[in-house]
Amino acid sequence: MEFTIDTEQQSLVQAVRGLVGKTYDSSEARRAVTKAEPGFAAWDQLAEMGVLSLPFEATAAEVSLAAEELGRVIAPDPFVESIVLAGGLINSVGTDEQKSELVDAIAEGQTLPVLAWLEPNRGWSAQAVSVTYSDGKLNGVKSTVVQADRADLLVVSAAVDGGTGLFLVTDGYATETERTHDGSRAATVTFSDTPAVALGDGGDALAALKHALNLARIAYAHEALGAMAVALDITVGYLKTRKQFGVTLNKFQALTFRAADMYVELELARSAITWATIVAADEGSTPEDVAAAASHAALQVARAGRHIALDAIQLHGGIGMTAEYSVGHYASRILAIGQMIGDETFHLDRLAARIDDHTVLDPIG
Amino acid sequence: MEFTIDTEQQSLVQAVRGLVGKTYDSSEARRAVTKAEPGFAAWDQLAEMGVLSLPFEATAAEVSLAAEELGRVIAPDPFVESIVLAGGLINSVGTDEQKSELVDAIAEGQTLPVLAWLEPNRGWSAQAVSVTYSDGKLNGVKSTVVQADRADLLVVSAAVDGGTGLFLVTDGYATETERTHDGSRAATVTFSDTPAVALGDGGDALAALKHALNLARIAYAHEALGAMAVALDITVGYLKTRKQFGVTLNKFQALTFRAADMYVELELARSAITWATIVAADEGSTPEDVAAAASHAALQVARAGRHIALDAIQLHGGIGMTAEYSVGHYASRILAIGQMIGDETFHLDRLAARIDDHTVLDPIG
Amino acid sequence: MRLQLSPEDQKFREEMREFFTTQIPERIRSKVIARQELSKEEMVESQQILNAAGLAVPGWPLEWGGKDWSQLQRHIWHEEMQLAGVPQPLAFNASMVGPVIANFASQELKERFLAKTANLDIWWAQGFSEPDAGSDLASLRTTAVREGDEYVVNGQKTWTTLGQYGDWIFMLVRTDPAAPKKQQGISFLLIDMTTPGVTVRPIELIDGGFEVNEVFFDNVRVPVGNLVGEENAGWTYAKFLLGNERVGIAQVGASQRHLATAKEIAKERGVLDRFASRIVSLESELLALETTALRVAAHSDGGKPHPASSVLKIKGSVLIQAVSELLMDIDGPAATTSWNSRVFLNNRKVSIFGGSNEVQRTIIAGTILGL
Amino acid sequence: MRLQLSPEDQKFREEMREFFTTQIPERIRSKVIARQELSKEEMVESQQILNAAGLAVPGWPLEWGGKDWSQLQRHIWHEEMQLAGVPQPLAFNASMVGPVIANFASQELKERFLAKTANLDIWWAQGFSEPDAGSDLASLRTTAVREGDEYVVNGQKTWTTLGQYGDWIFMLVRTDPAAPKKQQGISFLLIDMTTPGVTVRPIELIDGGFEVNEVFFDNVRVPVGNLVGEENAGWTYAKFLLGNERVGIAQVGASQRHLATAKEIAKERGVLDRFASRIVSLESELLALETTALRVAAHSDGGKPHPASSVLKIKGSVLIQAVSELLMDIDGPAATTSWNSRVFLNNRKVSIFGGSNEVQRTIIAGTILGL
Repeated sequence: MEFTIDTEQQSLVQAVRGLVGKTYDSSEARRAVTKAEPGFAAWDQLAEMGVLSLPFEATAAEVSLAAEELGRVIAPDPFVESIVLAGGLINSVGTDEQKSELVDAIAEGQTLPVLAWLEPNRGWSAQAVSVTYSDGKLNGVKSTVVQADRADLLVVSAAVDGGTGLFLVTDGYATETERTHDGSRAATVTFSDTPAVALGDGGDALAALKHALNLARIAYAHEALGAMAVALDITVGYLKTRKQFGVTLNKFQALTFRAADMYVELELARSAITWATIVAADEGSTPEDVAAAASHAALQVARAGRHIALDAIQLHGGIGMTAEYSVGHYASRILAIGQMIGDETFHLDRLAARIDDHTVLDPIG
Repeated sequence: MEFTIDTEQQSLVQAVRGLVGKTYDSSEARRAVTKAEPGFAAWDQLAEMGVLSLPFEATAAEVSLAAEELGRVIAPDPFVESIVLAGGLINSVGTDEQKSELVDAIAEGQTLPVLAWLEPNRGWSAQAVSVTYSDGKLNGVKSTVVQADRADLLVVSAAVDGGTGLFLVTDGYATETERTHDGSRAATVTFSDTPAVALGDGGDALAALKHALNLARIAYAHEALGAMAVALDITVGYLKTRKQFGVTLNKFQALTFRAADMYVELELARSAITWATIVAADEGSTPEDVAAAASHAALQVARAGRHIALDAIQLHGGIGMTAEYSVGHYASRILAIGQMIGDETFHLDRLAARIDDHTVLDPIG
Repeated sequence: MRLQLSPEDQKFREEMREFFTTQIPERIRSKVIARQELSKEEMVESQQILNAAGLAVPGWPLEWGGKDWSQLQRHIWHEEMQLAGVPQPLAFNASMVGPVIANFASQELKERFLAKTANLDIWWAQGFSEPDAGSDLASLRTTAVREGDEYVVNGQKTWTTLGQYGDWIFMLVRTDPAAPKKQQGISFLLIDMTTPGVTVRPIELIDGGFEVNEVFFDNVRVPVGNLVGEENAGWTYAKFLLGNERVGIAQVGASQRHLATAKEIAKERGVLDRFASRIVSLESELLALETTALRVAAHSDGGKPHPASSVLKIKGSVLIQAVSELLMDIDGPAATTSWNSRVFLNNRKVSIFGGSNEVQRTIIAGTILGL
Repeated sequence: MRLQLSPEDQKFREEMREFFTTQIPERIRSKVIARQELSKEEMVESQQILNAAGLAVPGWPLEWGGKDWSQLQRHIWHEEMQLAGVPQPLAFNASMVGPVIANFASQELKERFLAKTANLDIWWAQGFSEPDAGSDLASLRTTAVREGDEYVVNGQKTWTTLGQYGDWIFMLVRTDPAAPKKQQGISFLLIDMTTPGVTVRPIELIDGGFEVNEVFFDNVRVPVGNLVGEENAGWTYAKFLLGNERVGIAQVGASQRHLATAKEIAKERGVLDRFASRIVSLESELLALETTALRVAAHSDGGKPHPASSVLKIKGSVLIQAVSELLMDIDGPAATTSWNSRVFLNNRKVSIFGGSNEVQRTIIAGTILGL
C-alpha cells in the first residue's frame, strides 16, 4: 500500500504542472482561452508530452496525478472526458483493428473522441434508452455531450436488443451547443438515422461502460481535488493580506476557523480520492471494487468539494463573486465536476445497494 | 393572527414561572427531586394553580405557555405526558360518565393518568399491534411508558377488530421501570389478561389518538423551546464571564458567532412552534392541519433543539459535561423531548406524504 | 390551516393579489418567475404601474406617496408582490435614497427628486462600497473637496448594482479627512451620472452576468445644493438607510415561489420522490422564516429596525441559496449548462452583499446577545 | 478491494488479529463491544495479557518494552485491537507518563516505574487540568514549594479521568511563580496518591457516569526525587506528552465497530432502509478518516507529531459522535431509556477533552495554514 509517489511520478507531476502552468498562468489567461473556440489550449502540448497516452500506457495513478495538475489550474482541456473516458472505452471495448486505428491517433491528439452517454432527464443512468440502434443507424437524443462540436469522433451508447451497445459516429448528427458554467461547452446531440459502426462486437457493453465511467469518476475527483487545494490556498493567501477594520482578515477567528475546517475536509478528501486511485490501479480489483471506490471519491467531491468551493467565495466576500478573480472559476469547476460524476444521492444509493457486502468497511486488505 | 400574548396569558406565564422557579430554583434542586421517587415535585401546586386543568378549560395557547415555562426550568413533572396527552384523550374520547368521573380528578391532581401507546421496535406508529384487546382483557407489551409506576390510571391503545381502541386500566399489569436520561422514569408494561374498560365506545379511536399525540407534540415543542432559550442564555452568560488565555470567552469571535447561530435557530424555532400553537388553538383547523403543524414544530425540536443543546455543551467545555452544572440537563431534556415526539425522518416523511396538498406552503390564511 | 388574518387584512390581501396578477403584464411576471433578467424598460414599466396605483413606495411619508399601512400590511404587500412575480420597486429608489431624501434633505431636494424617484423616472445607483473598504464601509476614501459652490469629487466606488442603468448616484464621500473618527467627516451627496468625469465599468460576475459596476470619479464637479442634510453628517443618514431595509429582507415570497417551481419540475420529470425530503424540509424552514418576518413586523415600531432583522437576513440568504441549489440539483448532469447553475452561482452574493452574514453575526452577537 | 499490505504486514496483521481475538478473554471484549464500562480489574487483566506478550507499549524505547515497528504496524496494532474489542492499554500509562519517564526522567525513576507502568501494576492518573485553566493549560495554579528534600504541594486538579482508580498521579505544578512567562516555572512531578493530603472527589457527568474527578492537594509532601527531569522544565515534557498521542487519536477502529453494530441492529429491527443512507455515509467518512490516519502514519518520522494530527482529532471526534448519534436514533422512542443515549451524551466529551476541537482548529489555522 502506497500513499507516496515515486520519482518517475514526481517528474510527471512537475512536467504537467510546468506545461499547464504556462498555458494557464493566470485566471485571465484561462478566461481568454475559454472565451475563444474551442475553449481549451494545452491539448497539442499535452499530446506531445505523452499525457494523452497515460490511460493507455500507464496506471490509474499516473492518470490521476495528471488530472490533479489539470485541476490545479482548472485547465479546460477535456482530458478526462475525451481521453480517460471515451479513449479508455475504445481501448477496452474496441476490436483490435479499431484500437490500432484509433488509440495512437487519440494519444497523439489527432483524433478527439467524446462519449455521448447522458440522456435528457435520466440522471446518471448508464443504460441507454432514448438513443436506439438498429440496422447500422442511430436515432434519439443525447444530452450534455462535452465538447461535441470539437470532437471528430463520438462514442455513443445506444439501446440494442439485450442491453446497451456502444457505437462510433463521425457524421450525420445535429448538435445544439451551450456554454457550461465552468467555461466548457456541452451539446444536445440528435441522431436521425445517423450511420454508426459498432465499437467492439456491438453487443451489450453496459458493464464496460459503467467501469469506464467509474474510472473517469476517479480521475475527475482528482481534478476536483487539485482545484479544491488551490481554492483553499488562494483563500488562505487572501485572509493573510486583505485588510478590513484596520487589520488583516486572519485576525478574525471566525474566518480562520472556517479555513481550518476547509483544510480538514480537503485532507480527508485527498485521502479517500487517493485511495480510490490505488483501488483503480490495482490489478486485483474487481469492477465492483472500482465502482465502490468511485462512489466514495465522488461523495468527497459532492460534499468537501462544494463546501470548499462555496466557503472560498464567501471568505473572499465581493471579490470572490467576480469573473476577473480566480476563486469563482475554481468553485464553478468543482461544481461542474460534481454534476458530471453524480450527486450525493446517486452515490449514496449506489453504496446503500451494497450495504450488506461487508460488516466493517476497511480500506486495507 | 396573533404572536403577542394578552394580559391574562401574561399573568399565567408569571404565575407558572414563579411556582416552578421556586420548586426548581437551581439545577441542584432539580437533581435532588429527580433522584427521589417519583422524580417530580411541583405537581400539587400546579394542580392548585389550575395549570393541570388548562387542557380542559383553556386553549392550546395557554397549554403551550405553561409548557414553555416548565421547559425553562426543565421541570420533570409530566404535564404534557399525563395532562395534555392522557388527560386530553380522556376528555376527547371518554363517555360523559368517564369524563365527569375523571377529568376533575385529573385536573385536581388526584388521579395521574398516563398513556401507554408506544410498542417495542415500532417507532412512533400510533397503530396498536403488540397489545390486543378482547373480551375485556388486554395482552401484550407497551414500551417507554413515562411515569407508569407513579400513574394510577393507564390509558392503553390496543388492537381491536377494525382498528386501534383505547382502554382504561388500573391494575393487573407488570412494569419494568428504568430511569430516562433526562431524569424521568419510563417503563415497559406487560399486560397478561389484564382487565380493561373501554374508553369511550371501545371502537377504533386511531384518529383521536393521533390528534391527541399531535396536540401533545406541539405542547412538548414549547417545553423544548423554553429549555432551548435558557440553554442559550446560560451559554451567553458563561461566554461573558469565563476567562481563558487572560480574557473572557466572548473575545473569541469563533465562539460568539456560534452563539449568534444558536440565536438564529432559536428565533426561527420560536416562530414555527408558536405558529403551530396558533393552528392548534384555532377552531377552524382540521386534524390534518394540526398534524402538519405538529410536524413543523417537531422538526424544529429535532434540528434547532439538537443544535442548540449540543453547542451549548461544547461552548462550555468541560463544565458543560458535568451533572453538577445545569446545561447538560437542558441538553438531555431537549434530546428526550425529540425522542418522544418523533425524529426528523419521521416528520419529514409525514410532511412528504402531503407534499401535493399545496403549491406554496403559506402560514397566513 | 393558516394564521387567520382579520377580515380587513384578508380583503387587503385579496386586493393586492388581484392588482399584482392582473395589472402587471404577464410577460414581465413570467420572466421574473423563470428567474430571467429583466430589461431596464421592463423594470421601469412595472414600477410605474405600481406607482400610478400608489403601490410603489408605501413606506414613504404620506405626503410623498407613502401609505398609512400596518407593518403586517406592508408584509402582505411585499409577499404578494413576490408570489405574483412582480419585480420589486427598485430598492435604490424606494428603500434607500427615497427615504433618506424624505427624512433628511431640504424641501427643495424633496420636490426636485421624490416624485421622479418613486416613479423611476430617475434610476438611482448606490455609491457606498469601495475597493479597499468592503465590510468596513466607514473607511471609504472617495473625497469631495469644496471649491466655491461645488464639490470636486475624486475616487472610486464598486459593487454598484445595476449602476450601468443609473441616471443619478447617491454617494458617501469624505468631506473632512481630518475628522477624529472615520465615521465622522463623511457626507451624503447626489451626483448626476452624466457629469463629466464619471465613468462606469461593468464587472462580470462568476455566473457570466453583468449586474455590478465600478464607478470612477475624476474631478467630478457637483453643485453644493446636491448635498443631503448637513455636511459631515452622512454616516447618520447611511445608517438610517442601511437599517431601513427591513420589510422583505428575507425574500420569503421569492423563495417560496422558486420552491414551488422546483416541486413542479421534479414532478414533471418523475423525480419528486428523490427530492421530496429536501422540498418539505425547505418548506418547513421557509414557514419558520416567514412567521419570523411576521413576528418582526408585528413588533416593529416607529420605523426603527428590529435587531432581529439580522436573523432574517442570515436565514433568508441561506434559504435563497438552498432553494437555488435544489433547483440546480434537480437538473442533474444537465445542470452544467442550465440557467439554474448560473442562478445558484449568482446567489452566492446574497450572503455577501448588503452586509455579509459575518457582519450580521457580529450584530447579533454584539447588539442582541451582548457578547 | 482494499489497499494491499505487503506480505509481511499482512502476516503481522493476522498475528495481531489472532492474538487479540484468542488471548484476551471474550467476557472482556464483549463488554467493550457493548460499550459497557469495564471494571478496574478487567482493564488490568487485559493490559497484563498484552504486556506479557510485549504488546502493551510498542511505542516505548526498545529497552523498556517497546517495539521496532513501522508506523503502519503501529496503526495496524491499534486498529485490530479496537476492532476486536480489546481495551486499549491505559493511555495515562502507555501513551503519557511512560514515554515522559522513558525520555526525560532519571535512570532511577525509570527503573522504579517503567516496568510497573507497562504492566499496569501502577495505575496512573493525570494531573494537568485545573478549574480555572481549561484550554489554557499553562495558567495552572497548583504550587509545589521546596522545603528541604520535599516539595509541599497545594492546589486542585480536575477532569482527572479514572482518577478514582489511581495509585500515582503525574502532575504539572508551579515551582516558580515569579517566572516571566506562565509556561516557565512549571515542573513535572510524580505523586503517590496515598500520601496524606490527597483527596479525590468523583464528578458525575451528564450521562450519570463517574469517570472524571477533582483531586485536591492540601500540604502534600512529595520527595524531591519524584521530580521528572529538570525543575521548571515541565512544560517541555507536557508538550511532548500531549503531542505523543498520535496513533489511534482518531479512534477509527472503535467507530467502525460501533457502526457495524448499528447496521446489525437496524437490520434486526427491520429499519435498515430508513438508516441506510446515514450508515453508508458514515462508512464513507470513516474510510476517509482511516486512510488519512494511514497517510499521517506513513509520513511521520522520528516520533514527532504530524501537524495533521489535529485533523484526525477533529474528524475522529465528530465521527465518534455521529456514530453514537446514529445508534441512539435507531432506538427511536426507546432511546429515552437506552444505554445508547447515555453513550451519546457521554461522547460529547470527545470534542472537548484532550484539546477541544476549537483548540485543534487554532492549531490548524496557525501551524498548518499560517493564519
